Amino acid sequence: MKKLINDPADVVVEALRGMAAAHPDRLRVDLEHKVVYRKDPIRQGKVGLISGGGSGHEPMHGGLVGLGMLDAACAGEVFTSPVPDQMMAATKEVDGGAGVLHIVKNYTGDVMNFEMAAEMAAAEAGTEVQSVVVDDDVAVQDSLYTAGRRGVGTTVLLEKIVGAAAEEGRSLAECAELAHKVNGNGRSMGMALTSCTVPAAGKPTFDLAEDEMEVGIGIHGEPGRQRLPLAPAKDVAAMLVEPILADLDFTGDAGAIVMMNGMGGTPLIELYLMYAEVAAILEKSGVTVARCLVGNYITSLEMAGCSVTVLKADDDLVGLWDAPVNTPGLRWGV
Amino acid sequence: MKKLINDPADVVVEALRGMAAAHPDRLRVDLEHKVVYRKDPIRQGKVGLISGGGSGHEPMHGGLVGLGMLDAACAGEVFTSPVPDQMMAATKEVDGGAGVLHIVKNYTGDVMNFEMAAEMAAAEAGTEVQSVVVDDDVAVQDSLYTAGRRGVGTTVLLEKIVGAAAEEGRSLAECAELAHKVNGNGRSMGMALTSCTVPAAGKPTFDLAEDEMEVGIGIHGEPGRQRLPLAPAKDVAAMLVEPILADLDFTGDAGAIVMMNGMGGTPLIELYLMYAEVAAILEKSGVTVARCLVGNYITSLEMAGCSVTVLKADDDLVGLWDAPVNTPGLRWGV
Amino acid sequence: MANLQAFTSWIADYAATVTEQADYLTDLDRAIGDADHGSNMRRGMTRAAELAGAEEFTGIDTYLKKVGMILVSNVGGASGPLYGTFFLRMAGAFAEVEDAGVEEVGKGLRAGVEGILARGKAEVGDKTMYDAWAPALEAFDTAAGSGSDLAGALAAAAEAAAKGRDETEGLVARKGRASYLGERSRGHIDPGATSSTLLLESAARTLA
Amino acid sequence: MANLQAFTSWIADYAATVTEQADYLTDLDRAIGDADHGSNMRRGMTRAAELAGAEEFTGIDTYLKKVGMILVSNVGGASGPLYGTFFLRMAGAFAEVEDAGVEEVGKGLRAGVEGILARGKAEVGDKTMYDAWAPALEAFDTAAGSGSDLAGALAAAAEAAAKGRDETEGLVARKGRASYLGERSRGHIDPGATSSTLLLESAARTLA
Ligand SMILES: Nc1ncnc2c1ncn2[C@@H]1O[C@H](COP(=O)(O)OP(=O)(O)O)[C@@H](O)[C@H]1O
Ligand SMILES: Nc1ncnc2c1ncn2[C@@H]1O[C@H](COP(=O)(O)OP(=O)(O)O)[C@@H](O)[C@H]1O
Ligand SMILES: [Mg+2]
Ligand SMILES: [Mg+2]
Ligand SMILES: [Mg+2]
Ligand SMILES: [Mg+2]
Repeated sequence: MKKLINDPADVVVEALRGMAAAHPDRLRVDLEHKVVYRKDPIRQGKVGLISGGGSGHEPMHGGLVGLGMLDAACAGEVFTSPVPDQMMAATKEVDGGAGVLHIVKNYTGDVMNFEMAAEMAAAEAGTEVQSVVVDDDVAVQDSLYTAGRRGVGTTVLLEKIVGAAAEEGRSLAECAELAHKVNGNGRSMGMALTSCTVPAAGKPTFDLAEDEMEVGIGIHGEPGRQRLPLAPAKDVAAMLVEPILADLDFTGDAGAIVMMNGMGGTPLIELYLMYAEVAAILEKSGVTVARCLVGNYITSLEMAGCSVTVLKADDDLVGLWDAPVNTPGLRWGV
Repeated sequence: MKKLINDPADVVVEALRGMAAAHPDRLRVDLEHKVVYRKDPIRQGKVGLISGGGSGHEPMHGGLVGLGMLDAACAGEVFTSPVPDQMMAATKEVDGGAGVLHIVKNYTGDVMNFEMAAEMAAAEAGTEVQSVVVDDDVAVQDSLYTAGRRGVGTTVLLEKIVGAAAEEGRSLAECAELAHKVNGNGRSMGMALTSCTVPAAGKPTFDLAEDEMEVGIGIHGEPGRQRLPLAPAKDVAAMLVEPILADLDFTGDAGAIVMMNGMGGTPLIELYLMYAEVAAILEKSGVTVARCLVGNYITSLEMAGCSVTVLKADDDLVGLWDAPVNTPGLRWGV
Repeated sequence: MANLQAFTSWIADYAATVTEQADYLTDLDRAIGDADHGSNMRRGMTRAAELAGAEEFTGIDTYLKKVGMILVSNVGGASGPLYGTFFLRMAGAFAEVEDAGVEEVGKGLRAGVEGILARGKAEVGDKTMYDAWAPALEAFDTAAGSGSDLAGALAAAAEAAAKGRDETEGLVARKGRASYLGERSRGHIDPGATSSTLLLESAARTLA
Repeated sequence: MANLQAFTSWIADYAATVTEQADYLTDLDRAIGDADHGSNMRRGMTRAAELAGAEEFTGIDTYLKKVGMILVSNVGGASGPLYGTFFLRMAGAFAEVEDAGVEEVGKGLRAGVEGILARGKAEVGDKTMYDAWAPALEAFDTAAGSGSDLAGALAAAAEAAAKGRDETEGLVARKGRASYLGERSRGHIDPGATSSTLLLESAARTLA
C-alpha cells in the first residue's frame, strides 16, 4: 500500500489536523469529535447545515464547510459513516435557533447513524432537525425492496445550493424542500479505471486487469455494476451520460448544472478531456449547460476514474449556485 | 495504460477543448496554436504575462489564466515544451503596449524555445519581451557547469504574485524584477510514490517496487535523485522540508507562503495529512506560515506523490498574494 | 445460568474473535462491500471490552447497555447502529435479572434481533446479518421449547446461524452496500451474517 | 555529389528511421529523461518529410531551411530547437550550391553543429548529442583532408558518432534533463546522441 500516511489508524484525525493548520482563517476543527466547523459561530436565525460521512471523499465534506455552504461536517473513519455522537455534537453547535438540516447520503450506515443522531438530538436539546437523504446514482436500480440508490455527486451541488439558501435566510422547511428538489433533479453515474485501497485494509478493494474498467461504481471503492473492456474516453462519456439522460428529462429552459468529477487519482488533463466529450453529448441531446464544475469534488481515495452529475436547473437554482461561497474546496464571489 | 483518453496523439488538443467548454465565461482557447487566453482582450497599458510548458501539469498553466494571473498559457505536447510559434502568437496577442513577460521553467527545452520566440517576437513586431527563468528545485545541485535547477512549484506562486502586480499596473521592468525576486525567494522539493505514463509512450517512465519511493523528482515523471524505502508521512515531510530550509533562511517577519502540492494521483486526504507534518516542522524551525495552498497545482499526470514549496515573503508579496484572482485553478476575492 | 461475569466473558471472547477474524471479515466485505467490516468490528468490540471492562456494573442490563452505547459511539457504518441497537435492546430484557437462564437469554436475543429489524428493516433473504439471526432465534426457541438448557439452545442457535450465513452465498443482496452490486453480489457470503454467527458461537462458548 | 533530390531522400530516410526507432529512443529517454524523445523526433521528422516533400524548392538551402523551420515549429522540447537550429544553420552553407560535395557538406555540418552549440552550450563530456557530433565532425574533416570523397567522409563521421554515442553511457550528465539525475545518469546512453548518430548514418546512406 503506497500512501503518504503514518499509522493507518490515525489517517482521519491527522488529515483533519492538516485541514485545521491549512485553513485557520476559515475553519475550526474539533479533533475529538472529528467535526469541521466554520470558524465563526453560527449567525442567530440561520438554519444550520450539517453533512458528514465516511472519510476518503475529500474535499467532501470537510472541504465544503464555509460561508454559503456547510456549517459543519462530521468525518467518519475511511468509508465508514460517522457515529451519532458526532452529529449530535455538531447539531448542538450549529443550532442558531432556526433548526438544523442534516444532509445524508443514502447508505444504510449513514442513514441509520444520522437517524439515531436526529432522534437523540430531538430528545436531548429540543433542536428541530430535518433530514434529506441524497440518492442520485443511476447505476443502481431503484426499488422499494432494496436499499435504493446511492448518494453521490448531487450531494456536492446540493450542499452548495442549499448552503446559499440558508445563508440568505430561508427557513428550515424551505431549505429542506429545496434540498429534496435538488435531489429529485440530480442524477449521477461513475466509473473506475483502478480500485483504491482502504488504509486500514492495506490492499485494493478489487482487482482490475490492465484492459478492464468498472462501470457503475459508487464512491467507496466498491466494485461497480459491470466490468467492461477499457474503452476510449468518447465511449466512456456515453456510458456515463446516457443512463443519466434516460432517467430524467434535462431539457428545460434554465438548462443544467453539470459536474465532471474525478475519483481522486485521475489527473485534471483527463477530466477536461472527458468534459469535452460529455459536453458534446449533452449538446447533441438538447441539454444546455448553465454552469459546470470540472475537478475532484467527491472522490474515492486514490481511485482513478470519474463520475458525471447532471442537475436540472431553474432560475432559483442557478441564482443560488452563483451566490458567494467560501470553502477550501469551492470558492467564488468572495 | 489506463487513461480516460481517445488517441494518445490528441490528448492535449482534446483537453484544451474541454477547458474551452468548461470555462466559456473566462477563457478563450486557440486550438490551432494550443494557447489558452483570458476571455477579454488585454487592457491597454497592462503588462502581458505569458507562461507555458509541456502539458501534463494541470492546472498549470492553462488553468492559471485569468484575472490577476496569466494572460496566456502555451500548451506543449505532454512533457514537451511548446514551440516558439505558440509563444510568438501569444506574445503578439497579449501585448497591450506595456511589454510582455515570459515566465519560463528552467528546462533546456523550455528555455531554448522561449528564447527563440523572444528573439523572433522582438525582430518581428517590436514587442518588448522580458523573461524570467524559474529554477527553484533544491533536489538538483546548482552549478555553473550544468543545466542548473529545475523550475517547479515556485512557478505557481510566481504567476499569482506577478499576475497581481501586472494587474495593478506595474511596469514590465517592475514585474520582471518582482519575478526574479520571487524566484530567488522560493524553494521546492518533490517525491513520488509511483511513476506516471506519458500517453504517447504507453508505459510508465520508471518502475518502483511496492516498498520504494523516489525522492527529489521533478514534474516530468523523471526518476528522482534517490530511490529510498517507503517511509511514513512524518519522515517524508522531513526529507522534503529540510533541504529547503537548509538552502535559504525563511525566518523573516512576514513569514512564508507555503504550497503543499499533489503530483496528480495523490488524494487530498493525504495532502492534508502531509501538510500537518510540514506545518509542524516549519513551526519548530521558526518559520511562520503567512499563507498556504494545499492541493494539486503543478502535477505530473497521474503520478502519486507530492512536493513542498516555501516562498520567503514580505509585505509586498503577501499583499499581492491576497489580491483578487479568478482562474479555473485559483480563485479568490472575486 | 449466566451471570454478569459470564456476559463480560462473552464480550471479551467476541472482541478477541473479531480481532482474530478481522482480516477475514474485511475480505468478505471487500468482495461485495467496502472492505471495512473487519476493522469496524475490531474497533468497536475492542473498545467495548476495554471500556466496559474497566467499569463496575450492578447488573447484566446496565453492562449490556454500556456495550451497546460504546458500539453506537465507536463503530459507525451499518454495523455500528445494528450491533449497538442489538445490545441496547437486549439489555432491556435483563432488568433485575442476576442469573440468566434459557428463558431470559431467549428473550434477550429476541429483543436484540427486533432492534436489528427496526433499524435495518431487512427481511429473510435480503442477504444481511438477519439471515443468520432469523434461523438462530427459531432454533433457540425450538431447543428451549423441547427442554434444552441454555448451553443446548445457544449451540442450536449458533449452528442455525452458521447455516443461514452459508446460505447468504447464493443470494442476491437487497439491503446494505452489497445491494448496489445486483446479480454480482451472488456467490459471496455476507460479512455481517458471518460476524453475527461468530457472536452466537462466542455466546455458546461463554454464556452457559 | 549530393543534389536537392539527395537531400530530400536524406530527410525521408531519416523520418523513416526515427519512426522505426521511436520506441527505442523513447526507452532511452525513459531511463534518464522524460520518455518523449522518440515521439518528439517522429512527430517532427514525419512533418518535415511530409510538408517539405509537398513543396517545390529551388535549392538545397531553401529546402533545408524549411526542414529546420518545421522542426522548430513542431517538435518543442530540447530536440526541437537543437535539430531545428542545426538544419537552419546548415542551410546557410548551401547558398547557390546545386551539387554539394565533400567540402560543402563539411561546411554545412560544421555550421549546423555550431548552431547546436550556440543553442545548447554543451561541451564534450556533458552527455548530450554534442558528444556524437564533436567526434563526427573531426572524423569527417580528417577523412576529407586525407582525400576521402563525400561517401567516405560521411561513413567516417557516422562511425565516430556511434563511438561518441556509446561513450555517453559512462558519463554523468551535466546538461539537459539527465543532469537532474546526477550520478544516476551514468550507465545509460544519451537519447539525443543516438538520434544524431542515426541522422549521420542516414546521411551516409543517402547523400553520397
Ligand atoms: N438493512 C440492513 N439490515 C441488517 N443488516 C444489514 C443491513 N444493511 C447492512 N447490513 C449488514 O451490515 C454488514 C456490513 O457492515 P459494515 O461493513 O460494517 O458497514 P458498511 O456497509 O456501512 O460498510 C452487511 O454485511 C450486512 O450484514
Ligand atoms: N544543452 C544541450 N546541448 C545539446 N544537446 C542537448 C542539450 N540538452 C539536451 N540535449 C539533448 O536533447 C536530448 C533530449 O531531447 P528530448 O527528449 O527530445 O527533449 P526534452 O529533454 O526536452 O524532453 C538529450 O538526450 C540530449 O542529447
Ligand atoms: Mg463502510
Ligand atoms: Mg520532454
Ligand atoms: Mg463495509
Ligand atoms: Mg525527453
